[in-house]
This record gives sequence, structure tokens and C-alpha cells, in this order.
Amino acid sequence: MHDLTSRKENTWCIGCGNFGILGAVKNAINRLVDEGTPLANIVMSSGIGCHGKIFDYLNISGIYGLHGRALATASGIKLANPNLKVITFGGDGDSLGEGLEHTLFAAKRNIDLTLIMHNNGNYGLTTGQASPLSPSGFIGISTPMGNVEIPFTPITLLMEAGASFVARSYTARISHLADIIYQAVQHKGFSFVEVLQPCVSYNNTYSLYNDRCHIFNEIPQDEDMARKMAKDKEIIHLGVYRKEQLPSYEEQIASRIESLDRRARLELLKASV
Amino acid sequence: MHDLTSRKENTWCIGCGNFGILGAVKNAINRLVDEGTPLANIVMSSGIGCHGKIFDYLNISGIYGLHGRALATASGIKLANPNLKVITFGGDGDSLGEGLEHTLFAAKRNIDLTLIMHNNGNYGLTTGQASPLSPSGFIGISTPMGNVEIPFTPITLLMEAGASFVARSYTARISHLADIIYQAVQHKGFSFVEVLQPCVSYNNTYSLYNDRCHIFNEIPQDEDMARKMAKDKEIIHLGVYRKEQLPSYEEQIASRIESLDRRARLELLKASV
Amino acid sequence: MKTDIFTCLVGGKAGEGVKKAAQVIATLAVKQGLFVFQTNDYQSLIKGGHNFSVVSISQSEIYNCYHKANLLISFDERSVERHMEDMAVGALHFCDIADRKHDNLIALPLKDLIKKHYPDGGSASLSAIAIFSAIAGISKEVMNSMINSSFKHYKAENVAFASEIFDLVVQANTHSITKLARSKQQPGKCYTGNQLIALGAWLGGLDFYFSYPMTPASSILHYLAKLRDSHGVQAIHAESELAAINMAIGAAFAGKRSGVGSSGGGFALMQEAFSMAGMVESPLFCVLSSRPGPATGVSTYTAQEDLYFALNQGHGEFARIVASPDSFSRAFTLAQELVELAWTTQSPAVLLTEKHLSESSMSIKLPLPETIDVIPITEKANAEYQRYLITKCGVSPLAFPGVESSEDNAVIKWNSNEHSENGFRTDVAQNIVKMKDKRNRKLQTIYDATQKYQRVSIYGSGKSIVFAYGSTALELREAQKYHEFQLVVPIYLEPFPREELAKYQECEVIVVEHSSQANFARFLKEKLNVKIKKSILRYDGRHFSSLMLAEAIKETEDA
Amino acid sequence: MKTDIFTCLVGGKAGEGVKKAAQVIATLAVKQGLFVFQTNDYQSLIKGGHNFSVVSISQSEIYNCYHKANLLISFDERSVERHMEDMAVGALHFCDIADRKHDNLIALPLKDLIKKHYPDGGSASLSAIAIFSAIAGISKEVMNSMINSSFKHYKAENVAFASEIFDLVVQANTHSITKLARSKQQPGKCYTGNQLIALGAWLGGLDFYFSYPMTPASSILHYLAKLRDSHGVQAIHAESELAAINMAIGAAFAGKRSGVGSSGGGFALMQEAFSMAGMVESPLFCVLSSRPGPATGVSTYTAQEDLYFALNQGHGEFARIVASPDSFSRAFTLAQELVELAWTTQSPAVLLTEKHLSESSMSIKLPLPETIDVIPITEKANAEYQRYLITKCGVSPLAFPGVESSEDNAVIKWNSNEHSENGFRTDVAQNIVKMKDKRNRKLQTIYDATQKYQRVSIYGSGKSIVFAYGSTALELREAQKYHEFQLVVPIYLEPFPREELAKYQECEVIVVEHSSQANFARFLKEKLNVKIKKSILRYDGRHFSSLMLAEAIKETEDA
Ligand SMILES: Cc1ncc(C[n+]2csc(CCOP(=O)(O)OP(=O)(O)O)c2C)c(N)n1
Ligand SMILES: Cc1ncc(C[n+]2csc(CCOP(=O)(O)OP(=O)(O)O)c2C)c(N)n1
Ligand code: SF4
Ligand code: SF4
Ligand SMILES: [Mg+2]
Ligand SMILES: [Mg+2]
Repeated sequence: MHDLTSRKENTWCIGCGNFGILGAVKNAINRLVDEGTPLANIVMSSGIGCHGKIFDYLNISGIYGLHGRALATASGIKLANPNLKVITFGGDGDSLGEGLEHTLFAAKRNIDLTLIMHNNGNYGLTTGQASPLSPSGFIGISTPMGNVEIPFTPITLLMEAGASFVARSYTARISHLADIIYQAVQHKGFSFVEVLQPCVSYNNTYSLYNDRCHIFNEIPQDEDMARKMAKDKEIIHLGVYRKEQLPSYEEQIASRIESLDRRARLELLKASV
Repeated sequence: MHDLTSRKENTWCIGCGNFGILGAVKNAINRLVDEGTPLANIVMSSGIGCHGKIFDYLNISGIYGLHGRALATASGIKLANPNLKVITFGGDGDSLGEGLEHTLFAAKRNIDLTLIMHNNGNYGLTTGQASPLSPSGFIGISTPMGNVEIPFTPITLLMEAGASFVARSYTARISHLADIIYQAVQHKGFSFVEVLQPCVSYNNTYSLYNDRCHIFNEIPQDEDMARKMAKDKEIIHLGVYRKEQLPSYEEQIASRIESLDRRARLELLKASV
Repeated sequence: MKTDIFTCLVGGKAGEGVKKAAQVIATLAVKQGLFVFQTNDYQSLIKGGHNFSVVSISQSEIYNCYHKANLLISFDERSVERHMEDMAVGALHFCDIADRKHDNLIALPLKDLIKKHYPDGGSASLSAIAIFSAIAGISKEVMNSMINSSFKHYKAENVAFASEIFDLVVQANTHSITKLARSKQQPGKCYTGNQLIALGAWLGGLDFYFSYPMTPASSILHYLAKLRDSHGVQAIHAESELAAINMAIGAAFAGKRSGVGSSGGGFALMQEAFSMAGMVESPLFCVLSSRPGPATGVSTYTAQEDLYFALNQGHGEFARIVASPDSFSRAFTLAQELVELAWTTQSPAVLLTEKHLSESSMSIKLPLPETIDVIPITEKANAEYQRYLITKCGVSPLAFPGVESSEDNAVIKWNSNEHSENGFRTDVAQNIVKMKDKRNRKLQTIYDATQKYQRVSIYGSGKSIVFAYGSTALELREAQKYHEFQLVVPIYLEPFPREELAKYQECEVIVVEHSSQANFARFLKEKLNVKIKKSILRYDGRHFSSLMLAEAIKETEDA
Repeated sequence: MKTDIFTCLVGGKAGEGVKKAAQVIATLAVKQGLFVFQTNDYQSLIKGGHNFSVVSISQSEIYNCYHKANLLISFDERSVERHMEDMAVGALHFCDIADRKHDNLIALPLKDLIKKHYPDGGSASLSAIAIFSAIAGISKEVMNSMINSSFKHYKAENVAFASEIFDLVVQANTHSITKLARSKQQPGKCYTGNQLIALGAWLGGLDFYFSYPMTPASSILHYLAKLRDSHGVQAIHAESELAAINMAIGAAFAGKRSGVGSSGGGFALMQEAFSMAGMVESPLFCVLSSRPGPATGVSTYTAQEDLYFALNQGHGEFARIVASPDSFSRAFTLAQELVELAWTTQSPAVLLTEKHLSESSMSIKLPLPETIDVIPITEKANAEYQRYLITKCGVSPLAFPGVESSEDNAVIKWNSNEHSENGFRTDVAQNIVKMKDKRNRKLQTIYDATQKYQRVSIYGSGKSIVFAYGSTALELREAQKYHEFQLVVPIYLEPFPREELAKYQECEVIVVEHSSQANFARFLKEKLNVKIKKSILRYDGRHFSSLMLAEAIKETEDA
């Protein structure tokens, strides 16, 4: 059991759902390591927001990226060293607002990365503005008269974009979450985990989620079913919505030859002029 | 009948599908004008690409915007003057690559705009790179070994994001296209028209589309049906996939009072200090 | 430290209402006819950590906060420890009984009283207000009415809680402290810099503000959003900065005055469209409020690192305006001016400021004009209308689509490609030259247009000439209370006010700025060929101590 | 015009193979031991319009194209009209019979012959090659073998078509024209500037190139993409420029040399991440190839408007390198240097160039080094590893995750927030200062590191001192054939090579550039306090005529 805790003081609000994610990720990483993945081969990237602070609390290598760009950063890491398992932490503003494009393209390409999206339904770190996942009517500091937009459904949006692994879990179901994260990282191809993450300061959804969440165990047999479950207004279904084996981006574009050292490059050029 | 042709020389390749779009848009605008919309109230914005050149050929007001940003530009126009009918022309690279975020957010907000997306399956103006809609295997100048990505399905992607009017047509079915564009502009809320647009220079899809395209007349009764039709691999279904009346963004956020003139502002401030 | 200055520091965890306490204390002081400066030191977190807020109060105008406090109120142990050094001679330091680790602390049962009055949990915020009121000789009635108007919830509990603390402090009657004399002056009201920017821009005609939140600019968005229905202004939180600025250009095209605001990172994302504003000749009001960079940097602190970045935004060559307010009142007037200039010159205009101005508060009288001359800038347009008509001044007639003043056959085309006079795209050599020349002629037109406003401030006189810009000028004006020098502040940076500043050419000057690379000094060298006697730099994100500035300037003279 | 220079101009519609014809003509000339410069004038459209390509051929090195052609080949009427004025004395102008509107044109049945040889449609491209070959005294065999190796399809038809035209031209035997003498020199090969940048960067170790297409940078992406399997390099067309640059930083973190490229508009979108490269101290190679701005501007023409933008990219203060190649060979060597410098100093390095260099071709011998000293820059890392270790030179040890040289317990953290030595976020005042000071120390380190490369070029001597940068230097070197002057070219712009250029301090100089605001002159004034005797500006997107430059410089001296 590796203690993956850094020495950095944790500044999440007491009761924040992010603690659940941190705990679950640690569990998942330990399981991966136990099963043979060298810890040194697990790296992370994160965006900017409360979610991004996990970078400071998790003692593994990685890049604390720009707001919205952590998946692009992660894609570069993965392409450069396909041996690394890359886990990206994004906020709902981060991954589906500022960085929406990168999220959907990572899914479309099926690059072998994992995106863990902290869905707290608002912009936490900037003190509670409405996010792309805030419900209609949400009163935030930038929408004092109420949000008029209809939130995206991340599960179906990511399925639509082509993500080959799509799942949802909840920070208060740590062992479920840890298992989902483990599966996501193990999955070859792009994996997306929507994590329902209550924000005690600006969007306290604990009782809503505690009431409504329900874990399912079988991957829905077809897309229509998955979509219905994802959009269910009564029950919030937690589990894996899609898991498909498709060729991953980095495999498909690999060069036939390895990167040459500079002397070999010089020889190749000399030969060609 | 207004002749909406500008005096600018047309530089599209002979045979380019864009001519069909230009013709259809002119028809649609004339129909709108005939039915009472003042021509002066119809404005356009466009991105950068072969599609964007329509800005120069259509003699109406508008903004020739930045690559990928034409919908954001259009949103500003609409918010500032909700009386205007705003038509945006985007490329597939433009609207679903560089500008994907704006496209999905315009749909999500249901702002009353029309996006006409010239789907030519490549980046035409920059000489034929693979686009977000290029098929897998597409040999373009930036993917000489073949595109490995799976294209988005614009219809379902836009439905997923929340567009309230979603349709598909084909440049070689001008009257169908003109009617769809007319409906789209008339629709209150965000309307999206995917136009299949053969690019004779880099992606000549005429025979494919001529063989496979089929017009349907009834809006599919449910979402699952619409999705199946949109993704059909055999038949390319042309028609309106969704048409729903939902409150539009600009209506919902309207201020209770009109913009004040500066003297009235001064009085208001004087009263408040 | 001037004897008429009283500084109160409140420290505690984020979420405990430290900032709110300080703001109410500032407002209370203003109600007494006193002048205040209020600032907040906090980190990028929502609850916990360590925040502190400072209010410096004076009988005359005060331009900065002081580092040594006369009254300290610590809500937790960390605050006690952190601020032991910040006590002025004779200072009082209040804390909870549990945190009384030092002899010279005055303990109150703060936590117990919170539990007593708010069984469901409450915040320490009000205790600071009560302690301050008791110490400063403010009556319980005044205090309670202020509390009533400042806190929406738990009105009865608040009054009971505050009153009990007030009484305890009066009973403690520890040492004597100069009571704050009620003055007959009218210091005005407390505003944050961002509020003044927002109000000023609005008075300048701003109808639409498009933004994506980013500290320290976010509160402009929040403030304007609240004014929607009362002031008829729209503040829109867009999906990204890129969206925001392109929307703003669209809104300008349709005839509405629009603006954007962010910090450096957000502006970094807006460069392409900023350049587009130059090309399509869109009026565009921008607020760039700086924090330490590069990249995400230090999000809640102050800096002036973005000077060259702000001056050189956008690829390609085009005219722009960049100006930085040197005071709180100027934030208000300059925002108005820049909206106006953006529209009269059809150019992007940047209000460059810093967290220190954006998020601090100061008591000012809102400098409202008597009347406003509304110069109509909209032209009538007909079929002959040419968006980019070549003119001597470089500015072409501006018309809007679908409005009364434009005839139905007017075709109004804005073009991000190089274009001919009619707005259609061109790549013909002569057209390119003509259009670039036209746009370049705006450089002079803008220079002339700025002339009707105050472009340079000069404060005081003395042996040394000290240059600064932005809110650093405030830090220096407070320093002038301790040492005399001449403070020269270019408000307009681009176009550079060369006439007003010509007399400083080749002079020996001291330059004060919040930059690690002395970029403002570099700028002055380029513009005025000044000799830099000394660069006084602070780049740890904190504001300058005015006392230390006075000292440092004096030292330079003695050397 | 020098008598040993022969210029051939091919004009026609986009899609007719104008550019291809000129490229093959250039290659043919090089095969004869002649030197060439080849450039293309085209618009942003795929078929139609009017394109023309020019090849200037000489027995000695030639640095620019000429405006007056000795041989003109017009594929359509518009070309005929456009280029009547571009005929040098005694020039031959070939066209199709239908377009023979002027007496001094030589008509050939071009369109008929195309129909005859290619019933399904063909292009005029080959006719130009045949006309040139016949006129220049190149044998039919040499011509045909070149055609065979240059065109993949219709091999038999091509040879028949070209041969028939060749024979017609020989038969026409119109006037005498200096046949191009075969020379014994070795002019090397024809490369475009972008090919040289790509190859140079690759030789510098570039493994990943992330880009989004934008003229005139796109062909780097296209060229490298083709080399994937032969050279082991990846060229990735990302979803946007924002994606590209963030990917590049990610790749650098994982240990691979990476780069990005675009034009001004694309870099405008990359500013935030450019700043991030400064903060996380990521090595980052960038190619900024300019076209006229602002905004979309004029996409297929040349400009040097982005100087200040390029120098001041990204918010916040950090060190960077900006350099511009003054020749085609330099494009190759400088790209190598900049990749190397980016990695040794862990900083962003920008190769600033223009469409004129990027998309023109010149015959050069690839300046290959004998050997390469590979300096290992990867450090071993263990549990004690600190990504941002404070060092005297400002550069910290660089280690990569999950590789052999890093122990399993090494934690390697790159942080876009201000950070402590270990890479964790900080907002502590002292840490901010320490880290900024560390990064600022790189300014000197970079300056020293660039010293091992040639930072300034000086060409020729004469009465005037002429300053230029980038490919404007080529235009001036060709001008030196007609008038003597000293040409001074800073290759490195940031850090500025102050030592090498100290001797020009306060000098009177002429500055030549493709800018409407004389920004390079402004830059030199700031850096060297030079007196600008004359600014020679061209900003219509076209390259300078070297003859006119010589004239203009001479005039300044006579004045
Ligand atoms: C380019 C840029 N724009 C804005 C910001 C300011 N900012 C920091 S965090 C944040 C929003 C965070 O919301 P979300 O991604 O949902 O994360 P959360 O805090 O809710 O976990 C914003 C807008 C930034 N850092 N960078
Ligand atoms: C920011 C930016 N990046 C890149 C470009 C270059 N560019 C011009 S058009 C284009 C692609 C066009 O593709 P698409 O949008 O599909 O339009 P099409 O030409 O196919 O109609 C690109 C990349 C640009 N103008 N601006
Ligand atoms: S603001 Fe919300 S998301 Fe952020 S730390 Fe607090 S509870 Fe968590
Ligand atoms: S390149 Fe393709 S899209 Fe562009 S004008 Fe030609 S045919 Fe049309
Ligand atoms: Mg969030
Ligand atoms: Mg396209």
C-alpha cells in the first residue's frame, strides 16, 4: 500500500466531495500498482479549479495545466510516452466549458487517457458561478437572476463524441468510485468518468444524490438504453454505460520506426543529399 | 425578387457544392423578404474557409469573422439586436473543429440563430486536410497515411447539445435546401443545418451523395428514431430531424428595462449616491 | 505613521467572513466622516487557509493600507501567530480564549458566544465589527443598524451576538486607545476598484459586458450581472474568453457598446479577436486586471507584469489605446473615457489595472459630471454606404444594420480579412496599402482624441522625480505623507502622452512598480530616454508599504 | 539587372499547376549547375483567380526573384494582361493562340494540345516546362526525365505533350535569347524555407510537431507528416492551435522534443500556453511565419508585422528566445539551434519568419555539420528530485517520468501555478520572489547560451549601414549586387546580441522592413539608440524588388 498523500495542506472545504475522489483515486492507483503497473508509470494532469488542487494532494508526477487544457496536455504526454498511464482531472467548467473541444476530441480519437470529471455543477474555485452542468434556474454569482441554460448530459455527450469507456459514480460511494476509476485507467482507449461531486459551499447536492443514486452492474445492452438511463430524471444511475474495445489513437498513428538519435538523423540527411 | 449577388468575383472551384448553398440561401432570403422580413434585418456572419467566402458573394450586411468564431460573433449580434435574423455560415473544420465549443454552446443556450454548416469533409481552403467530419482513412495533406479518427455525426451531436432545430440537406437538392434554410431561419431558437457539400478538389462526394441521399418529410417521432436515421450507413436521410419550440436564450435573459441613454444613466447614479 | 491613521486588521480562515467584517468596518468608519482604504489578502480557496483584511482609517484622504495595525482581531490561532509582528506600538490584539498564546492578547469567548447565539453555526465576522465599534467609540445603535443593513439573515441573533461582544469589550476597558473622532467631512462612499470600473463604463454607455470569470476581474461580471434589471445592462458569462470577445465584437456591430474583462491569462486567449477588433475597426472596451504570472501564476495577488503584453496585444499592426487608472476616482472616469474613445475612434481600448485596485476599496465621492454631452456617432447609411470609407482621420462612418438610421439597402460589412472600402475582401496590393494607411492614420487621431482627457497626473513636488503607473501611484501618494517628492504618473500609456511628459526627457528618475523585470522603467527609457536612478520593485504579489517606499526614496536622495 | 540572371514567370489560374511548373523549372536549372530563387504569388482560393510563379536563375548565388522576366508563359488571358509590364527588354512571352492580344506575344496552340493529349482534361503546367527547356537549351531527354520524376500520373501523355511543345518552340526559333550556360558549380538543391525549418528542427531532435494548419506555416506540418515512417517523427494536426501547444508541452514533460507552428493568428491563440511554457519551464520550439495582419489579414502574402507581438508573447514575465533566419541555410541551422536552446534553457524559443522565406524556394547546399555533439540534458531523478531546484543559472535539472533514468519514487511535478522547488503550488511571498528570481536568472543564461551561435550577420560594406532582419536580408543581399552598402542583420532578436551590435550604437542607419509602422526601426532605436536616416517600408504583402532597394539606398546617399 503506497501512501500517495503529499505533504501539502489540503484546502478543500470540510465536507467537499473532492475528498472522496482523492481517496478513491488512491485506492485505484494502489490496485493498479499491486497488479503490476509501476507507480512511476502513472502520471496525472489537471485543470484549474477546486478539482485541480488534487494535483497538490496526490504525490505522483504530472502537470498542473491550464484551465480547460489538461486533456490536451495529457494527450501530449501519452503520445510522447505511450507506456505511461495518464489520468486527467477536470472540473465541469474546465472540461465541458473552457475545454469542451479537447474533451470531445480526446473521445473522438479514442486516445488512451482517463478523464475524471468532478461534476460539482458550478465553478467552485471562482466562488460559485453557473457551469455547463448547473441546472436551469441555478442562482450563481454570475447568474443572480437564475441560469437559463439547460445543462449538458456528460454521459451521452461523451458517448456521442465517441468515448469508448463512459461511466458515472458518486463521491459518497467511494468503493464504487475507486472501482470505476480502476476500470477506466485499465481500459485501453479513452475513458470518461463523471463523478457526482457535491460542493458544500455553492451546490450542496448530498441529499439529492443520496436519495436518488442507484448503482447498476450490467453495462446497458444498447445505446438507447444507456441514453435513457443517463437522462433519467428520477433515478441517477451509477455505473459503466459503455465499454468497447476500439483501436486507440496513439497505436494507430505510431511511426514504423522509433525516434532516431541525432547522429542517426545526421547520417540519414547526409545520405539523402 | 432581390438579386442578392454582390459584384465580387466568385473564386470557388467550378462544380463546388458551395454554389448550391449560395443559390439556396438567396432563395430562402427572398422568401423571407416576400413574407415580410425586411431585408435589412437579415444579417450574416461567417468563419474562414471556402465556406466563408459566401460573405463576399452575398450582398447583405454582416461580419466576416475569425476561423471558428462566427457563432460567437453572431451571438453578440443577436443579443445586441434581437430584431435581426442572424445566419451563420461555418465550415466543418470551422464549426466542429476550431469552433466546436461555440457551436455546442449556441445549441445548449437555444439562442435564436441559424448555423449553416458546409460539410465538405475536409479543410478546403487550406488545401485538403482531414476535418472533424472526414471519414476514417481519408488521405489528406496532413494525414498522408490516412486519417485514423472517426468522424462526428453532426446531427446527433447537435441534438445532444440541445439544438431545437436540426436538419440535413444537400447542395444538389437546391429547392430542398432552400426550404430547409427558410425553415431554419424562421425557427425561433437555435437552428442547425448540416449541408452535404461536395468539394470537387479534395473530397468529391457527388456520386456517393447522388446514390445515397433520400429526402424524408416527417420529423422523426422520437429521438431514437432520429438518431438511427442520422447514423444510417446505407441511406443518407435528408430532412428535418428535430423541431421543437423552446424558450430562446435572448428572450429569457432580457433585462426588464431597455438600455438607458447616457443622460438617464447619470441621473440614476446621481440619485443613488 | 501619521497619528491620525488607525488601522484595523482582521484575520481568520476563508469562509469566516473576514473580508465582510473589514468591509462593514470600513463603511462604519465612513459613516463617521472618516476616510478609509481597505484591502484583502486571501488565497485561492473557499474555506480554511488564512485570510486577512485590513482597513486603514484616517481623517484625511488615505491611499493605502498600513502593515502595522492598531487593532487586530484574530479568529483563529494561525492568525494570532501570523500577525504578532503586525502590531503597531500600543496595539490591541483580540482573539478567542483558546488562542491566547501570548501575554499581550486580549481574549474573548468568541467561539462560545457563536455557539450560544447560533446553535446551527455562525461566523466570527460580526464579532470583529463589534470589537471595532466598541474600541472606536461607535455607539451600539449605529453599530446595530449597520449590522442590520449589511447582513440579510439571522437579524435578531446578529444584534444579540454583536451587542454582547460590544459590552464585553467596553467592560474590559483594557488600555486607552485614541477614539476615532467623528469628523464633519464627507468622504463619500466605499467602492472597490472593480465597482468603479463597472459603473464608469456603464455611464460611458456600456450595454453589454461579456466575460468568463477570472480573478481579479470577476467581480465586474458579478456586479454588473446584478444591475441587469435596474440599470438595463447585460453581463454575460460566456463559455470561454474566446467566446466573450467575439460576442462583444458582434454586439458592437449591431450597435451596442460592449466590453470584456479578464486577467492576463484570459486576455492571452483573446488575442486573436483583439487583433480582429483592430481589423474590423470595432469599438471594444477591455479591462485587464493583472495578477502575478506567468500562466495561472498567483491568482489572488497583485502585479504589474503585463505592461508589454498589454501594449502589444494581437498580431499585426493596428492602433489601440491602453490606459491605467492611478486612483479610485480615475477608475470611474477612465472607464467612461475609454468606452467613449473606443467608440469615437472605433478601436480597442484597454483599461489596465491590478488586483490591488480591482479588489481593494476606498472611500471616494463618485466624480459625477454635471451633464453629459452625448456626441452622436452613428451615421445614416444608404446603398452607397462604405464601411471602410477612406478618410483623412482614418475613422470611417459607423452605421448599424436594421436600425432606423440605416436605409434598407445599406450593406454594412465588417471584415476580418483585409478589405476594400466597401468591406469586401481584397488582396490587391494597392488596396492593402490604402487600408493600412487609413488605419495607421488613427494613431494620430487617437492621440488627438485623448488630448481632451487628463493623460498624466502629477502629485506633489520634491527633490526626486518618481514615476509609477496604475495603483502603485496610490501607494506612493500615501508615501508622500512621509517624504516629499514629485510623483509623475502617465495615465495613458498608448498613445504615450509625449507632450505632457516632454519635460522629463533625459531626467534622472526613480521608478516604482510591481514587476520583477522593471518593465515600466524599460518603457520610460524607450519613451523618454530617462536615466533610471533607482528601480524600486516589489513582485511578491503584495502591495507596497507606503512607509517603506518613503524610506527607500529618501535613501536614494541621501546616497 | 545583372546579365547573368534569367527570370522566367509563369502565370495562370489556381489549379493549373503554375507553381508546380515553376518548381520543376527551378529544379531543371539547378540540374544545369545554376542557382535559383523561386517564389509564388497566389491568393487564398483553390481554382481560378490569378496566380503567378517566378524563377530567377543565375550563375552565382541569387537571393531574390526579379520582377522583370526574360521569359513569360501565360496560361490565360488574365495572365497575359497582367504581365505585359513585367517583360524585361528582349523578353519572350508565350501564350495560347486564343489569348494573343498583343503583337509581341508568341502564340502556341496550348489548349488544343492539352485536349489532344489529355482527352479527360489535363493541365498547362507541363507546357511551361517544355517552353522553358527549349528556350534555355535543355535537351529533350533531360526535360523528359525530369518530367517523369516530377509527375506521377499520365507519364506517356506527359512526355508526348511536352515533346510536341518543345519542338514547336524550337521550330518557332523566334528571337535569340541567351541560352543558359551549363555551369560546373554545385548549387545544391531547391528547398522551400519551411522544408529547411522542418529538416533543421528534426536534426535538432524534434520528435513531435503539433499544429493546426495556417498559411504560410502549414507546409511544415505537411512535410513532416510525410516523413513519419521514414524519419520517425510525428506531425499531428490537432483540433486547434490551443490544443497543439498544450500537447507540445505535455510531450516535452514526457521527454520528447516538441514544437508548434502557425502564423500570427494561430499564435494569438497560443499565448496562454506560451506563457505556461515560461512558467512550467517547458522547452518549446515555435515557428511563427508571418503574413499581413491584423486578424485574418491577407493569408497568402508576406509581412513582418508581428515583431513586437512575437517578442512579447504571453502574459507575465519570463525569459524566451526569438530569432529570425536571414537566409535559407540559416532557416536550417537556426531551427536546430532553437530546438537545442529550448532544451538546454528549458524555455520557449520562437523562430520568426515570413511567408517570403517559408514558401519560396532557393537552391542551397544543406549546411550539414560533420558530426553532432549530443549533450545529455536528462538528469537522474530519485525521491529527492525537485523539478524547480533553485540554481545559480536559473535552469533546474530536467527529468522525465517513467523512464530508466528516473527512479520509481521520483515525483516530477510541472506547475502552471507559482510553485515551490518541488513543483507544488505556492502563494507564499518569499517563494514567489525566489522562483521569479530563478526564472529571471535565465535571461543571462540564455544570453550566454546563444553566444555559441552566430547571432548577427554582416554582409558587404559601403557608405550606408542598412539594418534588416528575416528574409528582408535576402532581398537586400540581392540588392548589394547593384549598390554597395553594409548590411547588418540581427539573427537573434531576444536576447538582443548587444555585444556584437554595440559598435552601431548611435549610428545613422537605414532600416528596411515589411511593416507599415516601422517597428523594426523602433526596436533598433530602443536597443541601439540608432538614428534612422531612412525607413524603407513595403507592406502590400509583396516582396521587395532588389533593384528598387538598391536604388532607394543609393538615393539616400545622394540626398
Ligand atoms: C483561462 C482562464 N480563465 C479563467 C480562469 C479562472 N478560473 C479558475 S478556476 C475556474 C472555474 C472552475 O470551475 P470548474 O472547472 O468547474 O472547477 P471547480 O472549481 O468547480 O472544481 C475559473 C473560471 C483561469 N484560471 N484561466
Ligand atoms: C486561427 C486560425 N487558424 C487557422 C486558420 C487557417 N485556416 C483557414 S480556413 C481553414 C480550414 C477551413 O476548413 P473548413 O472550416 O472546413 O472550411 P472549408 O474551407 O472546408 O469550407 C484554416 C485552418 C485561420 N484562418 N485561423
Ligand atoms: S468550493 Fe465547493 S468544490 Fe470547492 S472545495 Fe469548497 S466544497 Fe469543494
Ligand atoms: S476547394 Fe473544395 S470547397 Fe473549396 S471551392 Fe474548391 S471545391 Fe469548393
Ligand atoms: Mg465545477
Ligand atoms: Mg470544410
